[in-house]
Amino acid sequence: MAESRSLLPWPVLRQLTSGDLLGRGKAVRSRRTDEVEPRTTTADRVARSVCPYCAVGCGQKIFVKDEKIVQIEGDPDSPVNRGRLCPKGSASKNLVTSSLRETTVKYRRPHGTEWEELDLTTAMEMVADRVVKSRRDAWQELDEKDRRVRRTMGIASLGGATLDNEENYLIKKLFTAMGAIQIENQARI
Amino acid sequence: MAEAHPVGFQWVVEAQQRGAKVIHVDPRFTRTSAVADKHVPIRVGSDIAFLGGIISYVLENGLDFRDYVVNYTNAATLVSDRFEDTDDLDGLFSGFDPDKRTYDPTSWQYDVEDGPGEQSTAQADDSEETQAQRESAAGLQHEAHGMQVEGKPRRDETLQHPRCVYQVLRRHFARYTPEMVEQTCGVSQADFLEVCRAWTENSGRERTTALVYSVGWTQHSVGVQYIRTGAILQLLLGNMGRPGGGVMALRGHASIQGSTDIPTLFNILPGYLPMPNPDQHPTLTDYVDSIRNPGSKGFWSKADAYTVSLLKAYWGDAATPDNDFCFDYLPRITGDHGTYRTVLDMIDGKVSGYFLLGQNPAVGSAHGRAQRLGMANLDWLVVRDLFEIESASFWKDSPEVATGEIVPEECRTEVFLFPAASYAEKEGTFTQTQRMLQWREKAVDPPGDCRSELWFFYHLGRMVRERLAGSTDERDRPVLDLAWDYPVHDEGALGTEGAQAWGEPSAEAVLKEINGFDVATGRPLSSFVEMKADGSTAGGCWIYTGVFADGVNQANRRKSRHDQSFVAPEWGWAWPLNRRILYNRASADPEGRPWSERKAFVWWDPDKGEAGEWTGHDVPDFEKTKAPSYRAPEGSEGVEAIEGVDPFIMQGDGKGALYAPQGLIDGPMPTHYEPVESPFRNPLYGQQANPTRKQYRRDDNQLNPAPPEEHSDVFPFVFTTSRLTEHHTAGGMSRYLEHLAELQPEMFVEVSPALAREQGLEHMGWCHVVTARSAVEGRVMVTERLRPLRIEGRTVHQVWMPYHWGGGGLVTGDSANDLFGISLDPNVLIQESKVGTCDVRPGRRPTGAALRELVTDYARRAGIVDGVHPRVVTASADAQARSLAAAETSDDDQEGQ
Amino acid sequence: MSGSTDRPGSGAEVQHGGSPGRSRGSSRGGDRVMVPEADFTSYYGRPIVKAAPWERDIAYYLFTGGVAAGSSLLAGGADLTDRPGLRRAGRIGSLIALLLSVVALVHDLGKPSRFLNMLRVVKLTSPMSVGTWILTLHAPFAGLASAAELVGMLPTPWQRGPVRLLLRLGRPAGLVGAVTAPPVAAYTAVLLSDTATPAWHSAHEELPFVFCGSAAAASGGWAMATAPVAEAGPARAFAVGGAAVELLMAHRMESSMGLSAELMHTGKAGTLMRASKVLTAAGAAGALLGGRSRLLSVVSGTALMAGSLCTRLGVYEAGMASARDPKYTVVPQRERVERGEQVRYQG
Amino acid sequence: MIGRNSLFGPLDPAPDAGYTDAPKRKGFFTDTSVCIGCKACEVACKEWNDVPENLFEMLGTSYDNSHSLNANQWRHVAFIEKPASKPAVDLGMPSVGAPVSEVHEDDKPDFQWLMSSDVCKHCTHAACLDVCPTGSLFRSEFGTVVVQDDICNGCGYCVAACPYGVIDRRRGPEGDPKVGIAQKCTLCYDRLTDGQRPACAAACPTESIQYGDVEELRERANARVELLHERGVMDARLYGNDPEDGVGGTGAMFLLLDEPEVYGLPPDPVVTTKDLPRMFTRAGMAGTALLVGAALSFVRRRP
Repeated sequence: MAESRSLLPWPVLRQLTSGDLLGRGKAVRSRRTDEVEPRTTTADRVARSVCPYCAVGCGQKIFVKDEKIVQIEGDPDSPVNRGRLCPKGSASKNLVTSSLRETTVKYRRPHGTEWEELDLTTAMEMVADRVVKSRRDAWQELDEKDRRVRRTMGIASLGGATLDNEENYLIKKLFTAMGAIQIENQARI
Repeated sequence: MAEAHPVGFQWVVEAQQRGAKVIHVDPRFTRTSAVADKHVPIRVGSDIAFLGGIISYVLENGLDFRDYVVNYTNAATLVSDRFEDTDDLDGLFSGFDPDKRTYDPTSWQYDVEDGPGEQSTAQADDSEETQAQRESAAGLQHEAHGMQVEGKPRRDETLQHPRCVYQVLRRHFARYTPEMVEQTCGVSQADFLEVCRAWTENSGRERTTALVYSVGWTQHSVGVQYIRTGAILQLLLGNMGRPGGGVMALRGHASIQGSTDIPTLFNILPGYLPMPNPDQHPTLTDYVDSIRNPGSKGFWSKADAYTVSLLKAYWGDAATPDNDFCFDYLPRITGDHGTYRTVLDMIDGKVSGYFLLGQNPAVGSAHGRAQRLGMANLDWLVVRDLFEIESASFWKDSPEVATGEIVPEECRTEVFLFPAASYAEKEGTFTQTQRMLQWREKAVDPPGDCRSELWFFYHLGRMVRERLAGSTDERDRPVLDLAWDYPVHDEGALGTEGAQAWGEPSAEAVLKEINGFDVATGRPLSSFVEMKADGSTAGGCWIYTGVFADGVNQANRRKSRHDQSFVAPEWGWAWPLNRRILYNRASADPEGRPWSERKAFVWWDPDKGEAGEWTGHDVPDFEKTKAPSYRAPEGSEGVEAIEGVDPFIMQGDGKGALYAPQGLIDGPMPTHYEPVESPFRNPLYGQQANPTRKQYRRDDNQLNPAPPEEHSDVFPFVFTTSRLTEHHTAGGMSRYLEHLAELQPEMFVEVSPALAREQGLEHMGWCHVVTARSAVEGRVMVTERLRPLRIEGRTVHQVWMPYHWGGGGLVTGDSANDLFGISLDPNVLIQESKVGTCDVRPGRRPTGAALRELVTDYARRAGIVDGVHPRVVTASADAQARSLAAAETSDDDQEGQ
Repeated sequence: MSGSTDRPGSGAEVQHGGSPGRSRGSSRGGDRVMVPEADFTSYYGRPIVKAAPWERDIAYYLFTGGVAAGSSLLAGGADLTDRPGLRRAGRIGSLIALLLSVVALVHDLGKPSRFLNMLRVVKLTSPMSVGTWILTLHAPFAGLASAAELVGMLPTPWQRGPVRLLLRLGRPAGLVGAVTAPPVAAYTAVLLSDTATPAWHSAHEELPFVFCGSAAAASGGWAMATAPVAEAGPARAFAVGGAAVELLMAHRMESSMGLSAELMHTGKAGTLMRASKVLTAAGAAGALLGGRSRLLSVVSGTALMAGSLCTRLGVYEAGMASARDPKYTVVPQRERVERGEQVRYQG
Repeated sequence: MIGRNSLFGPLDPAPDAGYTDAPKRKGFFTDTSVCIGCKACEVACKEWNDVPENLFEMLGTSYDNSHSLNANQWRHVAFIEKPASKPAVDLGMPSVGAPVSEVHEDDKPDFQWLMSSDVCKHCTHAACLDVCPTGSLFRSEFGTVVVQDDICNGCGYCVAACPYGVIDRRRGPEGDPKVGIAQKCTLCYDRLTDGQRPACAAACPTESIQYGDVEELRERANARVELLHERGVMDARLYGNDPEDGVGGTGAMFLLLDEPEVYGLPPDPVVTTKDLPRMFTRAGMAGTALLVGAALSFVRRRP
């Protein structure tokens, strides 16, 4: 605040001395008001990112303070959106800091009626076992017309349009190597 | 566009302020219409009639951009005399095999100099092959491979010859008169002609018109032909490859473009290389030749280099010349393995495990009930998402649990819900709708056990390889020989024991592999031209080569827009080779001069470089030093065959395709077919809907009856769904957020005041919408933004619904996608989920088992009987016979659906 | 964790944002809520200005403030004219009214713990700030006088030491209290009028007189009811004078209120205003005629107080109703615009 | 100091509030002719200022489920569906005729969907600020009007004083730290102190919300309304740009396409402080009358 802060504790005195007799501005400011700073200034760092919602690809700046995301807004340098965002892009902080986000693995046993907790290691082991088993059980060296196909019809996958190219690359590479061909994503719905 | 891509819409508003006229053609008055200069309400599913009418207006009045059309499109090329059009064959093109419901495109081919009819096999596939192509959504590949044209097709530059494409097109659309458009689309002739005038007066040397569509346009049984019609019109008016022109697709997900370039799709490999199938691709050579079709022009000629580089990237040192670079390791597809086929297989119990990676089919895909019943019959399901989406909790709170069709205690599916890292908690690239890759920096670590897909699949692959380590079984070689050792960082950063401690694989390392590198030195390639077929280079996706040029992550460039041109080439990186407008050679005339100063974009500078170079505001989408005057030597092929006046360098003839002799399964030219579910008989000819569409004729996928079948009046209204600005696709990333959910808190159904009065619907009361699949309820929003239309002398009411709701999140409601059945576009197997017929009734829908009774009662009244499915081919028998006569193939092929 | 959490406020009329829930206007079935009545346009019938968030406590404070002010005046006068009974009634009335006033004011605050922030500034443009300082001036003295009165009633042996000092201060404090009482009665009218609430704002010419009259009537009524009949003459006169002023000025106020005047005759406000007229008139008549009888004094005194309370509540309800219905904001302003007489700075 | 126009009339509010070297007055110009009703402003505002949920209920009033500006809604996008046959100006008065556009009947769009993002007006003469008894509402050095929520004791006076019905006392939801306190748009005062643009203006996709110096915005508004008139949009008019209007002109001005009340805005708002001197005078007279009356009551006759 360019103006210097008066030392008088009682605003009424400041009204008399600071040319703000009606107590409209300079005289009535609280200390907190004088020392206010935006989160975008007090942030530790800024990550340059891209909005996860539609395919326009609006540039975003993610402000981080004490390892927590404190603000996400448009990137003014981006030629795509010139710092602007739509309601969904503007709600990105609400998305990543939502209290409804899942943070632990949940497991539903066959015929179960409730979720159960599962630690990450066990879950990964269980999925790896099932992948190997399902792959083998539904393996087709030859199809019904005796054509060599070397594939498994036991594993299917859906998803990719919200994922990164690098992720899609590994997914396609791994599934193809395993012979899983029923691989699809939102591009076809 | 203002609804689902508001920030992209800033450029439309800016253009409007500079005097541009914005026309919005949409069944419903949306937020785009609110700001547009003109809103043209149109009947859902009649877009080809509308655009065909404009094409006819252009051709009848000779308003096409003649220099552009003659030089840059195949307008002058002559078509074989054996081609017969839909007007003569009651809605079919020539060469239709009614049993296999596909075309033999031989009769569509160009009239090539070495005598008509003797097209080489490479050029034409027989109807069995096209049936295989429908099954494997080959259109997606052909579209990118371009047509294969061998030999010199005859041309008539004066465009007078009756068999030149220009005249074939004119005759084809001759019946699309303003009256026909008014009768079919419900658009008044005045409005229609105003659009025609605006479009044509704003195209040519000095001005360009842009055609923008949202991806809903592709969700029709004739979706690909919708886009073809738009492309033909833009080619005729010379708007392709030029600034302010073109056809812009607005995609709904951040990286849908990326997920087809580096496809998690069943029918293609990265870079649009087709997944091999046993019949056409027994060996690597057959595979490569099927793509590049020797003799044709275009950049596909280097398909061998692209394929070998991919195989080297997949299997590294194991891929050697003598084992065809592990070509045999690739699994083969043998038909339709699309998501809808897989879901129906799940219902039949044929699928064991299912991964859902940031997708929510329980409410996001068509025929929600089938999706959920399919998931209920799996061995195991892995869902990776930010929230507990409906696809994860179907077993306890899906509509089918309410109707009793899924009983939790009896549902055997084992479900794993893995928490996923959000976009801000992992680094990597999206590919935006304008083919631009943008790298995202990681802001913070993911919370708790949330991890990225990169982490999950890298470690899953590692664990699977460990489990198969000792195997001597031949089938496990591809997994064990896989090049799968990526550098991992941040070990132990997110946890100390077990999987929590596993590190994150380096996304940059993966992007480098995608970019491609020299195997010996590891030097990143800077263009796909550098790719070799001898195994000396590796590259995960040839069209992305250059994203890591000079070892720099070009996708992470963020030079401020203030410091560069309006094309902003130094922000992110666009494939191919950072060209921002494809085919931008077409922005210059045949001599390489800009069509006009105002619209200059890329042009030939004779004194640049040794003998002149292409230059301009964008990276030229053309060989830099190939002069406009260059003509291909006799018998040349591939890149060398592309002449100085061939801007469309991916096409087999280097020209824009007004007429596509092959590559499209449902015809060389778009023609009006009614949607699969329509209250109207096709006004043009006997063939009611797309004869080559993909159908799944099953009792759990019955369709509403459409003329000529009876009882189509049981579902008298036309309905469509689309997006609200406040929500995102099926709601998985918006219904769980207070700040978005409170903006649109309840599922609603928009009806016109006239329909409200007719059906007794009360504003803000409840109504339910019924189809042969299900019934969904919503609050009634009576609004004048929807208006009844006069079609063929009858009034038709159109109903609109958002499809963002489901059982989970802060705001819940029924999912509109439950209403649609599954019938697919033949070229790319995308479902028709933007148009259907329905009934609308006041009050809330019945709950529990009563819901199924309501739907069954409707099916009964609509004459829907198990085991019986309406005819697909409704053209006259005589027409079918004459069309079949033009087909080359013998008739002993087996029955195919 | 079940998918959907129960949303607070879902279906509830009240918005967390504060203003009263969606006013649907008269939405007819099938027809949208666009233009509720034919005679003016609004945004789905929603309010344009916001009704004050004050609960009824503020209306009660208007009444108790009036009684406190009037009682101080009567007590002061009685002290000067040696009417101990009337003085005691006045001072006690002033004390009770002041205590009730403070309770009502603090209770209505959104953040009662920050009550003292009222003394942070002197805002001449804020009637509430001016009023706070008036009360800060008046209350201690009136309180002191009342304390003196109470102490005076104690058995004599207790009246030693500081208590005697208090007794001596009783008179001067009471006089200062009396002199500072009128602003207490008058400022509350300015407090209501200095808002965008159509009824209150348009009545700013006459409201101070209505409130002062009402204060006189109420405090007179209190004194008539509690003071010995013999000494209550001035109270009766005060009450009758006040009642007369109140009734007269209330009538004239309606003519300057424009469209909002209709609210004084309809709905809750209308009932209250009618009741206040009846009660005040009856009370005044009782004061005029039955000066002798104890019972009549009590009855008419109570009637006068009840009438004053109804006036305050009636004015409160009229104001709230005039804010909630956009008609009272739009129609007068639109008419000004149509006549080309928008309020513009004349230099 | 109490200047000549301190209570009414054109005024530069920051110097009037005691700032010696105040920067240029900042404000909004909202051009509703390019508003696409996307509500990015509503969301960006809530994200930056942690404004909690408001209603969570479908209101059936076109796409507006936010109801109105209030303590939990500092930006509010209005949606008005104007049917084809808009009834003639319906004030029941022999209207002089609102500016009926001369554009030929069928050129006028047959159906209009008006959208406008409403916000606190940051008036030159701010009734809320004037009536605030604790000095919580203050004039910032940028000429904007801001609530100091560490001072406000929730007296609610500002709520009744605002001629536009913007500010309100927050009632919920449970556990929100600012329940009971007056809340409204602060024009992102904290961002302004560091030279940044308010969150809503930064987000607005079509720059319907423009932030800048009020003088410069007034010129831009005039130019824009003239351009629209040239293009036949005769219904375009400015709102709040006139420093001589009832509130001395507003810091947030608008270009509307219909009468203000169609958007829920008052047609001729006046700051209540304009009549305050008159009110105090009348109160003084009434008080004096009371005093005299009391005196007379004692004088007139001995009981």
